[in-house]
This record gives sequence, C-alpha cells and structure tokens, in this order.
Amino acid sequence: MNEWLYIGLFFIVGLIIPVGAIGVAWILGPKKPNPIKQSTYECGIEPVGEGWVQFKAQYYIFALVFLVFDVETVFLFPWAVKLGQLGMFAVVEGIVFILVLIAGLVYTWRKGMLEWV
Amino acid sequence: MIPLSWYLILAAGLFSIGLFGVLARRNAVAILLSVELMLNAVNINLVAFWRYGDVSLMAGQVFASIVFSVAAAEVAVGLALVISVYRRRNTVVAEELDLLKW
Amino acid sequence: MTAEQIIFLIVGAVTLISGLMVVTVRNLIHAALWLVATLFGVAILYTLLNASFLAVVQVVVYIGAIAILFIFAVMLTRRQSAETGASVNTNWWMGALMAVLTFAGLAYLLQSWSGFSKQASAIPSGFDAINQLGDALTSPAGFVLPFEVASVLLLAALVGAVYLAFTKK
Amino acid sequence: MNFWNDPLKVAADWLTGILVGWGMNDVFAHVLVVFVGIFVLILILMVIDILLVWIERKVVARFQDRIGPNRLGPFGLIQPFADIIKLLIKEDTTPDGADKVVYNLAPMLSMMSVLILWAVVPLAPVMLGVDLNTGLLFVIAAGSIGTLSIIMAGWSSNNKFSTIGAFRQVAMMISFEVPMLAVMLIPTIFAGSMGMNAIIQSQDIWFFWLSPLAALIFLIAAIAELGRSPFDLSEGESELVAGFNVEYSGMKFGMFYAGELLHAFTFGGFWGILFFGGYRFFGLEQVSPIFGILIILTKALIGYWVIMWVKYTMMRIRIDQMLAFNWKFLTPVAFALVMVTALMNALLRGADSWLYITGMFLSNVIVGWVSLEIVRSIGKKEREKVEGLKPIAEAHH
Repeated sequence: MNEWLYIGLFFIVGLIIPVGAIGVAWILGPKKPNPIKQSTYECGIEPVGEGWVQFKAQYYIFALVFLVFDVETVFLFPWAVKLGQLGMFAVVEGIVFILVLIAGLVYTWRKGMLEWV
Repeated sequence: MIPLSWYLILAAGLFSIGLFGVLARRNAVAILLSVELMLNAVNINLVAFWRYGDVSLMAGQVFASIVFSVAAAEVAVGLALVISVYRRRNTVVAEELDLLKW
Repeated sequence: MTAEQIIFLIVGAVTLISGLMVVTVRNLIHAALWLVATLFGVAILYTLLNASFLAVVQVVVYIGAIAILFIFAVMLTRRQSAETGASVNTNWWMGALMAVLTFAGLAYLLQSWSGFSKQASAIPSGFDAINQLGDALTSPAGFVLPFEVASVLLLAALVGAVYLAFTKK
Repeated sequence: MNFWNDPLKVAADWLTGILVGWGMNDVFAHVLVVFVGIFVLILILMVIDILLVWIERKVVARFQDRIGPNRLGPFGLIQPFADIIKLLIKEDTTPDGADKVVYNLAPMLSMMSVLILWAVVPLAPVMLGVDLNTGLLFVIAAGSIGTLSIIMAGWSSNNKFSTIGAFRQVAMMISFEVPMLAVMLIPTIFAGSMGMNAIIQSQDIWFFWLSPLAALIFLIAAIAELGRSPFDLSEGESELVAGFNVEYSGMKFGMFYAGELLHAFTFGGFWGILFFGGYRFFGLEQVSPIFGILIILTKALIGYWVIMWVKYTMMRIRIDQMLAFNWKFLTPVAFALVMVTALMNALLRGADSWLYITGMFLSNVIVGWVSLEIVRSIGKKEREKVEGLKPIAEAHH
C-alpha cells in the first residue's frame, strides 16, 4: 500500500510538470487566432469532409491478435516468477499454454489475416 | 480502515450503472462498454472478498484473473459480431437488428 | 476518517461518475475514454486492496488492449456523419428503473449479511501475492485446469472473432 | 549513516527534521519530503531531457557528416535552452473542430507516461525509487497510457494525417508489445522476480550473456515502441507530414518531442537494467550510491546511443513489412525462446554455474540460428517461385 502511495505521488508530479509547462507557455504566448490559422492542416489544400474517416479492418485484426496475446502473456508472469522453485510439471504446463497461444497465431496466419492487403 | 461494505456498495453501484447501459443504450458498441462495467464490478467484489477473507487462499485473485480473460474474449467476439453485422446491415443500432423478431 | 478512507471516497466517486458518463455520453470515443477513467479508478481500488499484480494487469489489459480495441471498433463502424438519433432507446426509463431496483435489492441483501461491515485483517509479513498466485496457477492442487482452459478460451475467441468478422461474404 | 553512503536519506532526514521542527505533523512532513524528492528527481530528468535534445542533434550531425549546433555557448550547449524559450513564447493553436479537452489532455498524458517510468528505476543500491514487485509489468502499464495518449492526440485533432498516423503508430506499438512482454519473461525466469532491484541483484553475471537473443529482441521491440526509425512510419514525412502530432504547436508539441527523447533514454536504461546489470559495475556501486547513479546513467546513455545509431543508419520500412516482421518472425521467435529458456532452466538448475551459462548461451545461439535458417529457406523458396516465373515473362517480349 505504502509503495503505491509513492507511485500515486509520481503520477501527480508527473502530471503537474507538463501541465505547468503548457500553462506557462499559454500565459507567455500570444493569442491571435484567425480562421486560416485555426483551419485543419492538410498541406495547404482545403480539407474535405471531417478528419474522422472510416478505417481499414486490418487494424482491428492486429488489435485482436494483440489483445489475446497480451492477456495470456501477462498471466505467464506469475508462472515465470515461480518457475525456479517448481518442477518439470510446471515447465510443461507453461509450454502447453504457450503452444495453445501459438496455435491461435498459426490459425490467423493460415487464414491470411496477417497479410496487409 | 475501510470496511468491506464500502467496496460491496461501490461494486453494486457500478454493476447497476452497467446494467442501465446494457438495457438503455441503442448502440451495440455502447452496450459492450456497459458489459465491461458490470464485469469490473464483479471483479472488485472478487478481489475484496479475497482481501477480507483468508489472504493465503488465492481463489479470489485467480477468479479475478479468469474474469480478465473472459472479458477479453467477450470483447473480441462481441466487437467482431458488431463489425460483422455492420458490414452486412450497415448499422450498429441494436434495435434495428430485428431479423429474428418473427 | 483516515487518509485511506478519504482516498477511497475520492477514487470511488470518480469511478462511479465516469461509469455514469460511459453509459450516458453520446460520442462513443468519449464513452470509451470515460471507460478508461473508470477502469483506472478500479485499478486504484485494487492497490487499496493490496492486489498490486491485478492492479497492474488491469491497466495493461483493460487500458492497453481492451480500450484500444473499442476505439478501433468505433472507428471501423461509424457512419459518414456523426451519430444521429437518441443515444438511449425509448424504454430507457425501464432500464433505469431496473438498475435502481437491482441496486436497492443488492444493498438490502448485503446489509442483512453478517459479514457486511467486516474489517480487513493485516497482511502477514513476508506474504508475496505474486508468488502465491504463481503457486496457485501451477500446482496440480491449485488452479491448473482453469489456467489452461483460459488459454483455450482465448484461442476460441480469437478463432471465432477472426472467422466472424472477416470471412468474405 | 553519513552523506557519502546514503545522500538521499541524509537529505530527507534533514528536511523532515526541519519541517517537524516547525510543528508539522510527522506523516504529513514525510509525504511532503517525498513529494519534494520526486519533484526534484523529475526536474533533473527534464534537464537531462533538454540536454538529450543537444546530444541527439550533435550525434545526428556527426552521422551525417555535419557539425550540428555550434553557435550558442561552447559546442552549442545553450541551443536547446534557446529552443525551450522559443517553445514557451510561441502561439498555441487549436484547430477548428478539434475535441478541445482530449486534444489538450493528450500531450500531458504522453509526458506523464514517460515520467512515471522513473518511479521504478533503481538508481543505486540504496536509492531504489519504489521497489515494486511488479516492476516489469508497471513499465508495460505506463506504455499503455502512452499508447492511449497517442490515439487521443490523433483522433482529437480532426485531421486525416494525424488520425492515420495515430492508427499506424498504435498498431505498431501494440504489435511490438507482444515480443517485448515475451522477452521480459526471460529475466523474470532468471531472477525469480519481477522487481527491478531483484533483477539487478541476481545479475552476478549479466543476463546478456545468458540470453543475448532476448536482449536483441528487447532492443528491437523497444525501438518500435518508441516509434523511431526504422519503425517511424507513423511520422512518414513524405506521406503523413508528421504523424499524430501534425496539429500540435508550441509547448504541446514540445511535450510530445521531449517525451519521445526521454522515452528513448529511459528504454536505454531499462535495457541496461534487464540485461547489463543496472547500477552494478564490478562492485563500484558499493563504494557510494553516487557511483551507482553515474553507472546507470552511463548505461542508459549507451543504450540511447545504440538506439540513435540504429535510427540514423536504417531506412524506414513499410507498414506491411513492419507487421509481418513482428507477427511472422519476432513473436514466434520470442515465444520459442521463452519455451527453450524455461526448459533449459529446469534441466540445468542443479548444474555448475559455468555449465548453466554455457548451456543458456548456446541454446540462445541455436534458437537464433534455427529461426534464421527457417527464414532463409522460406525466402529461398519464395525467390525460386518468383524466378521460376521469369521465362514466361520474357516469352512475351
């Protein structure tokens, strides 16, 4: 608990410094907005439509594979911490776990979902 | 020190908020967001029961970890469903998906 | 009131308010960002409960992966213009009623339970939750099967999601 | 307990004494002293950060056979400070249609996600920061906040370039997080702990010698996490102008820029901690914590220099190449390495230390060699497929 108090203080100070820097810049800087300056920058061409365009489905696939890998790898950490004191059984267990994980990757690969088309 | 009741009430509140979202929101993605709130409320309870019970029994934390993977699986499949429906019907509003009504 | 209680009250209030924002704001990206705030609040609650591993995992999994997936999905499924129409359906008051009733029912049930206002016992010195968790997840007497089944569940989710969303019509 | 052995504690005790002498509450005084300590540490980091700008510019100049900044002060040392003044007095624009709150929050979160990394960096045997027993995962968690800040910046700017840049950057960061997490398992297995200090303490022999392949994969994944060349396709000047931060100006842009440099420096430090013994250097750190700090800063600078070296030598790769490299090569190799390391660790646990080290080193070399052989044979097959088509193409002429 106590150590998390320090982390919490770190979060607070870590936020104060950038807020302070941006605040000082806001106070010192000139403020003369005009429509041209405020317009979206697209290399001098008038922007068409909004910036929030629809995206390629491929991004979602990679986020999906990442989600599965992330969750599983995180739960390998307690296993890795304990590994030095455990026998062969735990090692095999972890390897089975990783192989199941790899099977998902192989499936996605075989399906051609890892190609960027 | 904080009594257990505080955590339980907080979790109940979060669960109810999630329930409201699931029942009331029109957008399917928003419904999934609300389901996440409900799962988190459950997780708070699990961890609180671990802490306030016998600390050396890890069942609470293990269950919370399993809930994490369930949540991940739920999001993956749920959002895939939403995207699949969107591609076929061009909508993400749950009310408009009424093919199975009759 | 101790410092711990004050921290809890602040964090709890932030969590609940951002939870409410999740279910009420119209813009879905904003809803996802409010969800991040809620989840971060829950992570702080885990640290208050001395479950530091779960707190860090909460940030890694929820904020690092699930929230990102939500934002990607929102960007993939938005129509040309901004969201039109109401963000809640016509029966939203029924949902609200259900939610309030659920909360009241849960609160009533809980306060009639004997262990409701239990206090936490001190954590024994030298107790290492991660070591214990590693033990629980790997020893045959512990939770080996759930641990392995979780990986199979995620595999199934990955296969299902890939199949659902991206098979050619 | 004198100043030479534990300067931080002496200073903290001195300050607490003064504050309590003023009639302040004991606990409150302690928290205040810690707060001041963190504040000073972060200010020092910001000064280092400003100097990093100078180092970066000088080094890139040398790589490109130029001189670099040399007008202001000796060797142009005052130049970065002049840059800061310029950033401070520059007008701060917010584009029309931007989501104001999210737009302003993003650079702050970006900087914060880097600064909080230093909470878990052990500077010397007695200056551990916070010795969190989930230190490694904390690093990844902080990185998650950084990822989020990038997507917030890109989305809220209401600009097509920045949105595309943010999506590319996030796709890259999350992809390379997987091999990074996987190779972080390897020091964890060796040390039996996720705490930074425990990892340093168990490095009687550098983990680099036990697992050189893991160190290499960590470096590659770290460079990708940082979004530096060859993985700087989110910036892509020729296609996306500047990536997710096109619309940012003044100090807000400065926060992204400074955050990136400090992030690179910090990951150089983590590379040193995980694989090169952290603050340990032939027992020198036992003499005084001051040496410990100097050692770890030197190691971080060397790591940072390696990252710069890569940046200014390699060309940018395309997004499909980057994703294929990660998912089809780096991730399988990283997981294979974790499996082999776990197995070898179990087999060689009782053996002599020299046998353990040789076995680990050789198994790493074999994993690396086998994976390269597989890639080479697949590449050969692909090439034969392409070259086999050639006569047909010529027949058309």
